[in-house]
Amino acid sequence: MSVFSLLVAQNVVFWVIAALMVFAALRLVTTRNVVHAALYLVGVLGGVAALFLLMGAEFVGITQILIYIGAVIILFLFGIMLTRTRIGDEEKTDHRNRLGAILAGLAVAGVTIYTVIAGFGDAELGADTRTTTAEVSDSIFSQYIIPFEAVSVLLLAALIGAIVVARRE
Amino acid sequence: MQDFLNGWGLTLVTFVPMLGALVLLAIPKRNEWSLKVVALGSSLLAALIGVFLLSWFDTSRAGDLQFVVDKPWIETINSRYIMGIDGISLPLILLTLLVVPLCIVYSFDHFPEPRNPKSFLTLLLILQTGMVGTFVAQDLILFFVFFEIVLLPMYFMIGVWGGENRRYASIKFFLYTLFGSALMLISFLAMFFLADGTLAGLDAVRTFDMRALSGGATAAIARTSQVWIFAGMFLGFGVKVPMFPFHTWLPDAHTEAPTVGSVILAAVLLKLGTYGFVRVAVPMLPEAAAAWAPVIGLLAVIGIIYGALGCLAQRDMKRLIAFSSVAHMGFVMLGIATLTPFGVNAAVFGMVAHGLITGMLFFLAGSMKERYHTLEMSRLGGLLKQAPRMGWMLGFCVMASLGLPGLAGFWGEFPAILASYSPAAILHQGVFRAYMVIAAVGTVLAAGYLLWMLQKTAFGKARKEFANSPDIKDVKRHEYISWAPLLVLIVVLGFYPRLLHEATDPAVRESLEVPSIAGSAQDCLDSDDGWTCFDERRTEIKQTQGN
Amino acid sequence: MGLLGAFATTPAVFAAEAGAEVVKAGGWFLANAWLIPLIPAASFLIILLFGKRMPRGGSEVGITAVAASFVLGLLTLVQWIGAVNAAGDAAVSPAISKWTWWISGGTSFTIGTLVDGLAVALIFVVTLVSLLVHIYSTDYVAGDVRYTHFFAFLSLFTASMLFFVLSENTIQMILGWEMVGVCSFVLIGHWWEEKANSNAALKAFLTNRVGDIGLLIGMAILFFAADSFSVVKINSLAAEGSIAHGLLLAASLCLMAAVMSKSGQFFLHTWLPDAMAGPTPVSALIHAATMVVAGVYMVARLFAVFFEGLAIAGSSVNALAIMGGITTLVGASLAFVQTDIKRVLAYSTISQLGYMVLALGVGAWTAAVFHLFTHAFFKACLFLGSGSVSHAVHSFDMKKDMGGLRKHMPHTFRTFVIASLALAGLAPLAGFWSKDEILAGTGGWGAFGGTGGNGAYTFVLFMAMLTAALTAAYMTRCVYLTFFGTYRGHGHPHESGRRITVPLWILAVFAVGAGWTNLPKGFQIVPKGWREQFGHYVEPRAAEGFYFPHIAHATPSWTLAAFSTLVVLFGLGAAYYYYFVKVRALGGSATELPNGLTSRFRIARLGHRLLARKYYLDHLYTDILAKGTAGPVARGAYWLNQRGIDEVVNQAGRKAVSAGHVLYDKIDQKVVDGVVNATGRASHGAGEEIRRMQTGKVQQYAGVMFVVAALIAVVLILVL
Amino acid sequence: MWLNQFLVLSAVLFSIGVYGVLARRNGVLVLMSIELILNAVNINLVAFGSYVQTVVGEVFALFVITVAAAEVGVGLAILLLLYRNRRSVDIHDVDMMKG
Repeated sequence: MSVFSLLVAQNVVFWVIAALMVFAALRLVTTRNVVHAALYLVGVLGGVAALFLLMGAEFVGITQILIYIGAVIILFLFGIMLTRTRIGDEEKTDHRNRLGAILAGLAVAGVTIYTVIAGFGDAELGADTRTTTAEVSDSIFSQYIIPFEAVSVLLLAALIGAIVVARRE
Repeated sequence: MQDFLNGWGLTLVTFVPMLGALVLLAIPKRNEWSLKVVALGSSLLAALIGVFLLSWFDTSRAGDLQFVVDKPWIETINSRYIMGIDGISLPLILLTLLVVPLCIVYSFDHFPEPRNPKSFLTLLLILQTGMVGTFVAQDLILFFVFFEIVLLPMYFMIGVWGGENRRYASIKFFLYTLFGSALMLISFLAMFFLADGTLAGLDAVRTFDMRALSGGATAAIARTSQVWIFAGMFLGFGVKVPMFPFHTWLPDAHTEAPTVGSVILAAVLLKLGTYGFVRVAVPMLPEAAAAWAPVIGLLAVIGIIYGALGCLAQRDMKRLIAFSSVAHMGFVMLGIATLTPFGVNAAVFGMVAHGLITGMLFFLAGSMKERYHTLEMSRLGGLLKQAPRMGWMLGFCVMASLGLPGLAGFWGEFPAILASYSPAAILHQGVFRAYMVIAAVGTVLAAGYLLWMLQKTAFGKARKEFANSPDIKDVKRHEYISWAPLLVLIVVLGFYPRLLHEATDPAVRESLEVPSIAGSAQDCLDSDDGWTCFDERRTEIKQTQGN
Repeated sequence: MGLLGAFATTPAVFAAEAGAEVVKAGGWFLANAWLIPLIPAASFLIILLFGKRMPRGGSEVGITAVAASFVLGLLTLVQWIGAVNAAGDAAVSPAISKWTWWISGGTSFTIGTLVDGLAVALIFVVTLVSLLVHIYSTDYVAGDVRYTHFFAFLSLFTASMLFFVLSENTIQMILGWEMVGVCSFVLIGHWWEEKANSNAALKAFLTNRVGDIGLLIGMAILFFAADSFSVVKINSLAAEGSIAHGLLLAASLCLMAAVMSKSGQFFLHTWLPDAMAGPTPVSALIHAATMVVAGVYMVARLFAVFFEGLAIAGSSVNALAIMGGITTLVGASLAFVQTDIKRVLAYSTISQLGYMVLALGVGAWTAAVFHLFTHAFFKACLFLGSGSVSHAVHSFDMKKDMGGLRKHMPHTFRTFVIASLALAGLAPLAGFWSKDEILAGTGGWGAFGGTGGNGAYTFVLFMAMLTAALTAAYMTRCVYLTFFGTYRGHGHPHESGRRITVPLWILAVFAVGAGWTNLPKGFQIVPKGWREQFGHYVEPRAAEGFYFPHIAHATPSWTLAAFSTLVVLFGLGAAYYYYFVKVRALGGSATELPNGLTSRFRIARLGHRLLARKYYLDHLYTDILAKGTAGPVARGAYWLNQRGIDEVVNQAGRKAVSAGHVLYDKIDQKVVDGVVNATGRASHGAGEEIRRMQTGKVQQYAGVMFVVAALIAVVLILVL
Repeated sequence: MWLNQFLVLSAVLFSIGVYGVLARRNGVLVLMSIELILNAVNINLVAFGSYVQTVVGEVFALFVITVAAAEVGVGLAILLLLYRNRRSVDIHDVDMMKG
């Protein structure tokens, strides 16, 4: 199997995943069913995880699956249930006038897409972009130890904050 | 000692007030006396350290940065902790170090409602750190941080201790200046990406180092880009100055702010904008400055006339003084717009003079409000009868403000007019001469509104409603203490302008020099065919870059 | 080198271009003339700080200081005369001491003194009149609430005026110019409790500020043209033609605006009569003898600029001469209709200032300075005399409260009459000599057999002659109304004390004798050494590369002198006939003829019947000349003055205020501010506007944020 | 593989997220859209990290994931509180910040 064909295979995988992600994302922001939306979100997040793996970032990909699909989505589902949002189609999920939102979205899309195309028109990823978990952990626990600690404190604060906010009197 | 001078001296001056503020936070609210003493002490300490440090300032090389400290700070964006002062920052730092203690003395026993001395003094001290920091910072990010630190204390000062319309005024002040500084930050970033630090002798290409950026690192940027970048800074600094038509926050902020807030706003805060022009915008982008100069000049003279006419329409004394700031800062901007050392010198002088004089006028207005409980000019009158010393001081400040020779105001105003007769050669002479005439007309209007104000408030007999008011007393002790230095300085600078020019002149010339491997910007500004000169300079630099 | 090292440089006595014919004037007093203004300045501070605690309220300090300055000035004068004598026929360069004051952008500003004949003459006038006014004031303002303050500012004024006179460079001139303006403001408004007084003070200051525009711009032009602020440098460059004529013209026109306001020239003169709201000694010192001549002095100082800029030589008309000519006529005719004695004198001052400017305009430099010199004495005497009168009758109104005072106030009366005759220009009093030299200087008198002059300014000569007649007439009227007839006021007037009469007499002596310092060349009765002494010591000899232009001198002629005397006598006689004969015949308390001008004028309009009248001359003199001038013409002119020019001034002020209102209310508050608060007009006050902007809808904020971020990105893309 | 593939995809997802944040009224859906935006950013981080051959991009992505988790936790807690007080999670009704 030549490197070239590997690249082609990778590309095919990429485009399939990308198409699925865009579809899921679009449905996510248009569907009226909140639970469906959560499921579409699972699709997008899974796609992102796949992309990470495709780019050789295995640890991040796994973490993505664990944290997002394992925890965040569950959190969302709990949220949906606790707030007793109607499971099933709902009338008032969107604003009546979405033109502004569409324009804003298009504006952002236009600018960012133009920028990346103009900026990295023919940049290619290297053949071997894999990074091992060991490299990541080395980096986190040496160079980025302080941000790491900060994030830990942040998580703790968020935990306490969420409890305090949501606690019944 | 060397360590103090060239190491942590400036840092100490900048952050001592901040430390004072932290100490204040630890003192309980009810210990008012210790709160005041600590606040006054820390601002005085900063002033003392500052004066001690600056007494080592070498005026014979006032054009160079002195007391430089240069330490790594945010390495990822190559932003460094650089501080240092030259002859332009020197007078402004001294002004700040002087005004803040005076303000604390002034409010020592009368904090504006709703009192709360703890928060008031804390904010004042944070404000001082921000102001001094802005004047000493030599790295754009550091500069920006200090520039923004100033905003919040002032916002609260107006919003909490202000007059009736304080919420409106404070929000307007905040949004206006924030808007300006957002654009300014973008300009800084753009310059970061476009400039080439190696041209100014740095190792890194991208840099926020102000010394490098005003030392030729920007010379290779295309003219269009320069003009756009300048536009961002123009808005950022122009709002702060404030230049017509970005001035509308000023009268509101001044009218509503407590006396001390107004004084600091007039004496120092407005100077941040003009200082930005002199320190950042013009030396870093001399070419764009030349392109913008006619616009700046135009807005400046419009501001002069417009501010003066605005003054004539006021009924409130404080608002009138506020509007007069628009006119006075117009002279400062006109000086800068000429792009000649002479004009910029005038501008720097104008900044200091305006700080002293208008600050003093706001003090007086505040004290009058305390006595009369109104500043409605149609209700005032006879101040000279009821409080003769105060009336005299008002008359004196009015004379100083209208640019009387022999007092500080004149040396900001007249040289600016003189300079616009012959601006840098690259600029259109006729246009600037027209500006000169308009500015000269502005001096008449200035005399008009100021004397009118004086007549309304000080001359004549005391009004019936205030004739027997027990509140109306002559100047009190704390007022003497806080005013005397300003009054003395107005006279001293008026008679002895050299005191300031000794320091500013070399620095101003240095700042306009902007050297590069292909000749200095000053040469291009001074040449009749300046644009071609700039183009050739750029081409030459690009060639060396290519190699 | 520290911040405080400015005066470390030693004063250098400056030498002008060392040509063969130029010698340097030296001497301690000439080099240290800076002491002369410094002493009164110190006195100002002392009086201000300690005056109230002194036994005489600070006046003693003021008098001592001015006396010291006077003595120093005299010594300087003596030394200058010595220097000129020593030089023989060579030109004497002025003694200049200067120090670098400050440096900005490579331009150094100096401060120093320039002493030459002109400066010395002015110092003499200023210190002498100031000293007499100081002495006079100790009586005049005795018991005033702000006695100390009054003397403090008299001192400051004296200092500023001397500083101005000794200016070495144009910056110093501007400084002095403004300082005297402020002192004038403060002293006019001395009794600021009355609105009218503070209004007058404001008007004076603002009108002067208008002229200052011209001063600032003119000086700026000169600075860049000569690349120097130095008076000598500017003058020499202008005189040798190194500065483009266009620039000189522009500069001199701009400076003329300044002269117009400071020296009360038509049409910025209206502040001067109002300035009479100030105490009388102030009027005498500031608004007659010294400050108002600052404009004249400036023209004389920078004469090369004007001489070349306006092309005075070889022309027959120029802006300066016309301005002076119109002013002198307007002032003289307006003096007729005043009932306030000080206003008569104020208009007279305007008229005489016009005379001086006219003289400068025709290039009669020495004559102008000489007239400035003599005028200071007799006009100060007149003002102080009027003050003495008002001190006695507590009023300035000639028609209501005066009359018949010659018996009650003999000293005042005599000095007043002497000064009036001097002003009218009767030989051999001071005014005659100076006025006559001006007339001669116009060079427009070919018919009288004179020679010389810079051009043929015939029209100007005509105006000057007319003014001479008018001057004689209105002063006669003034003297009659004040001192003759019967007393119409209240109480019993009595002569003022000696502190008032002694200065009056001293001034009267000068009003007689000051003219003898410059007897004309053709005046053969006196020995040669007595002739043209003033001109000899004051006027710089023109030399190559020198700071003075080559002006042509006129030779006075007996015919012209005789004719001008006739003109004066004619004016005097007409007025005398009208007042002393016709009006007096109606009784001591009459002030004007009762049968009004309207009936007479109808007759005059009918024309032919006029010839048949018995009193043909009477009609001519009284109705058409005296009354006609005092009546419709002067009234019309006065109306024009008050309603026209003055109204323009007032209206300009009012319009500026209303423009300010429109701008502020309509544009600033609505448009400019509105753009900021664009989200909606305020319905519940301004606070509501911002409130509306804050909808509180998080998503709207977010939307705005995204859009703005995108826009900023677009800008960045475009820039980078 | 082109770097741009990832970047453009990320930009598209980001914009869709922006649309969602602005157009949705249901608070839970808004939070989901925010997740979308954060993930788009993560793609960028990792893609650039691979492009310049460094591990930093991944490290930052990890941080972002962590912060996102915290954000969802707090955000849902706020929504819960809101629901308890107002019986609705409609963001349109939330204008307590109105001055």
